Amino acid sequence: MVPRDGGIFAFFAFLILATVLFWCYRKVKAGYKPYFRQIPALKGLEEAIGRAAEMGRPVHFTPGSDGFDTSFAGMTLAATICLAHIAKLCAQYDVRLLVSNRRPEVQPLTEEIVRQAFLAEGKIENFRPTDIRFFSDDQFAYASGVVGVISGEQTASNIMLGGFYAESLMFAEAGATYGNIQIAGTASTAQIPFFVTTCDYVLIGEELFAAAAVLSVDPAQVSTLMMQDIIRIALVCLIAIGALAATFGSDVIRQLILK
Amino acid sequence: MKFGITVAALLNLGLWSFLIGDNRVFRLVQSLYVGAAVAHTFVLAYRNTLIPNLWQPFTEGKYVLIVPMVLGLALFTRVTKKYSHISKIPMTFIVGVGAALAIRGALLSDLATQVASVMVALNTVDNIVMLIGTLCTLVYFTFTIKPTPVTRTMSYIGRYFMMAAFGAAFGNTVMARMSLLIGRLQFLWGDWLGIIK
Amino acid sequence: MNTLIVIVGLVAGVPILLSSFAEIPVISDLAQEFQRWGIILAGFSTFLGVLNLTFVNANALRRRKQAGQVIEPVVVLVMLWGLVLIGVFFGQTHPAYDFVFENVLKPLSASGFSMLAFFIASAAYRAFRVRNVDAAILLVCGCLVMLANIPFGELIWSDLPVVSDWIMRIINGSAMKGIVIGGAIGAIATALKVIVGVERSHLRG
Amino acid sequence: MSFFERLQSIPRITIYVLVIIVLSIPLIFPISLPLQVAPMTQAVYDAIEALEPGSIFMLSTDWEASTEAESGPQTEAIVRHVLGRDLKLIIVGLWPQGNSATQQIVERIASEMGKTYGVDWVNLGYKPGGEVVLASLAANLRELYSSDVKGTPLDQLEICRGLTSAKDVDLVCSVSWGDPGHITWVKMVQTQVGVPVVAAVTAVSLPECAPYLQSGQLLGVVGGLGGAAQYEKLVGYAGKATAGMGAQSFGHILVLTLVVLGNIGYLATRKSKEG
Repeated sequence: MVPRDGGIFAFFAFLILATVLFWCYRKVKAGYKPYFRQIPALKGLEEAIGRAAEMGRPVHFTPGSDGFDTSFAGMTLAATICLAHIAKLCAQYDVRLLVSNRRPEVQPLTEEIVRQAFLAEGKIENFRPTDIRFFSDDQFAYASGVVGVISGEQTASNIMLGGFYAESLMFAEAGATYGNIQIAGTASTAQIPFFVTTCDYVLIGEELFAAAAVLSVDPAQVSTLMMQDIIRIALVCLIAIGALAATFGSDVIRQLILK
Repeated sequence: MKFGITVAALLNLGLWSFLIGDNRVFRLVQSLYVGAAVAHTFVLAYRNTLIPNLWQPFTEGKYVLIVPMVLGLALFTRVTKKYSHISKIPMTFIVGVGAALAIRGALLSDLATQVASVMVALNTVDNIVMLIGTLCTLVYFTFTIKPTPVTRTMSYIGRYFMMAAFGAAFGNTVMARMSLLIGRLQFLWGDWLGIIK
Repeated sequence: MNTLIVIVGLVAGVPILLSSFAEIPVISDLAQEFQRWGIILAGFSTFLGVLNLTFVNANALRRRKQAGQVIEPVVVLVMLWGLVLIGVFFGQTHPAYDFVFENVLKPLSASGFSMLAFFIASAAYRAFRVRNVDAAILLVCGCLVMLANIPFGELIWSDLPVVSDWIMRIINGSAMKGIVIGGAIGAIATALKVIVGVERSHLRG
Repeated sequence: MSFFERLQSIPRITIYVLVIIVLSIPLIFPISLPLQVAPMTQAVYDAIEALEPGSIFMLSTDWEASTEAESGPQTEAIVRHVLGRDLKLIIVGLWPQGNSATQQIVERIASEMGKTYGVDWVNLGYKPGGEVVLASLAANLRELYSSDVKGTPLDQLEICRGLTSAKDVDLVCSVSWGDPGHITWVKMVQTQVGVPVVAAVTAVSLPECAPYLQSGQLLGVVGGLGGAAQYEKLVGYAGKATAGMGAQSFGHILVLTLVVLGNIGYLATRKSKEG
């Protein structure tokens, strides 16, 4: 058994992360309710769907370009969790919810989530499977499909959560043109600028995951958030100490991390 | 003027007709594209992966490959209503492999190397700003820890660093998109019409 | 079924995870084999794309209300299966395949994306406003970078490339570092939950 | 409608037409502009220059034809440099269309430069799976790639004789438009087996490269069409990228003008509303 380069640090870092995660999970399972920072975009969801109800127009939602097989799977997951909440609100307000998918494997999942939400609210008769659409695996065909929905169905609100690529600009522009309230959330750093400049509310990067955790009230999600915060603050301290040590000529901490 | 180039140019213009509004020509051209793109991805995967990495070694006696073959075929149950639950097994396999690799990449590259690379001697303005920016951005993304005056200030600074970064990203994206259109105009004016040499 | 799924997830993930830390005789070989299976399954899933597109368009044909709605699904299906069959039996070098790749797929792919130049120009005009401090910082940095990347920028202010380079390297670099490091923690947590089977919403539906 | 309100309501189509006109003028009537080579572009050139003739250079085609305008000229400039230096060019790919397009580009350059397929360059083809492909490549390259894109077994190709594992690769260049792409190479190959990686990315992906450039995980980056033009200058020819630089400048000025116009209108109407 030969450790790889960097394998020793990786192993201990992994152990620490896993232990903290397990500890947080146990704590949340036992009923611990952590403090949650306010996320304005979540309030925005209610506003967006409420306005659609007033106007009697549909809400559009898309879980982005990613599926569950890429490194961005987490975004899709968060998007589907938020979708459950959005679908619930839509069912309550009697708003038609249009969902556009790019990934064939996400399509049945979104359909099931919306169906469950409408069922739980006793509004299953308002659920139309044809409103949950799959356009194409192809980026541009998907993009123009979404633009078509926003323009053709005269949506009142446009909600875009998940992993996005170049198509983000087209969606946001279409939504803006037709006067939609727009809410977006993604950790695709290249696309955040467009959302910041065109949307009413934006979940920047990990705010998307945080929103999902808040909405799901699922111990697995909440404990992940707690664990991340603990590790993050620990890293901030570690980096600060490491940098101070480097300033005074000691490279020990750096070397340890690269072991 | 080659026939193929004219076809390509006309299809290009057909797609751009979307700029005026969604229309029949656009949808037709787009249908061509969608069919071709999905087919091309599969053909390459078939010729470069399924044949050399699955079929050839299998026929040469590596019978353990029957497992991914069955898993792969099970993936197709997804398009049926009745048996789609079977596809959960290969899906779990794909996601499991991907998750393990994600941990590997995150630990060694993004955690170890990136963290170590910020631990620089604070003897230049660049290094100090770099450290402040990284730490404040990290603090911005804490959600379950009650803010203190220090973390609140850091969080604000972090947000401004990010907005500057997003500004840079916007500028770069404008550049990139202009380049893509320049490429098409070079094709239309040059390769097709011969106006530019 | 549920137990089976947990087992499959563990079996797929754990060897690869362990072999990330060290070369362990049997486990590392197993990890390599599983990675190759992963690629094979990715290959199969490209055919899932073909199947999905086929079903979607076949359904569109079945549900059509007017005769005019026939054309697009038929075009998709003919293109899709024509290219698949030629590609599978004759390969990419077949003249028909080559023609489609060179004169249909490649130019359309490029043309589609090039439309973003139009959209970005119009979005820059319509949406890029100094609404608040965030947007102001975004605007100033964006414009500086754009200006610095053309020779005219230097004529306006000779230090512009230096400033832009500093924004890209230091300001953007440090914010990106924070995002990358934070993202790594999240990615590990999520992936870990996937492997042990706590996180399974992706298997719904 | 006041002047400022009108300033805020230029129709969409007018902007589109403006874009075409403004970009076309410098293409049809070329202007020559001074070009400065950025340090990160120079770093890619230097990394290739530092390789001994006969070294193995792996080019990964991690783009789709969508970004051909950027990735194509980048590929061409780098391939000209690599083949000119008598390096062994091995092509792999994480995206399908980029791989087929690269095949055509290299075929053209190779026949111009008198280079032979199978001796001077080879295409091992696209494989689906992104990071799984690269993890597998890092672990056991020969098991992953048993034949080239034409189906010829690697053992029969002269160029592949010195290539037994990922460690034999002297430099990787990922011509990338996103993910999976250059960052995947860093995470799955550079960090794992220590093969140096450079990248040629679309301008969109450039900001994400900064942390990896700072940490040395990416040795250098050719960014966008501008980077391609700089690389053309380094290699010593003026190709499509150089020809596009005038239009690029005009395009930026147009967008900047639009931003300024829109904002003047916005600020003026906001002030009058507040007043």
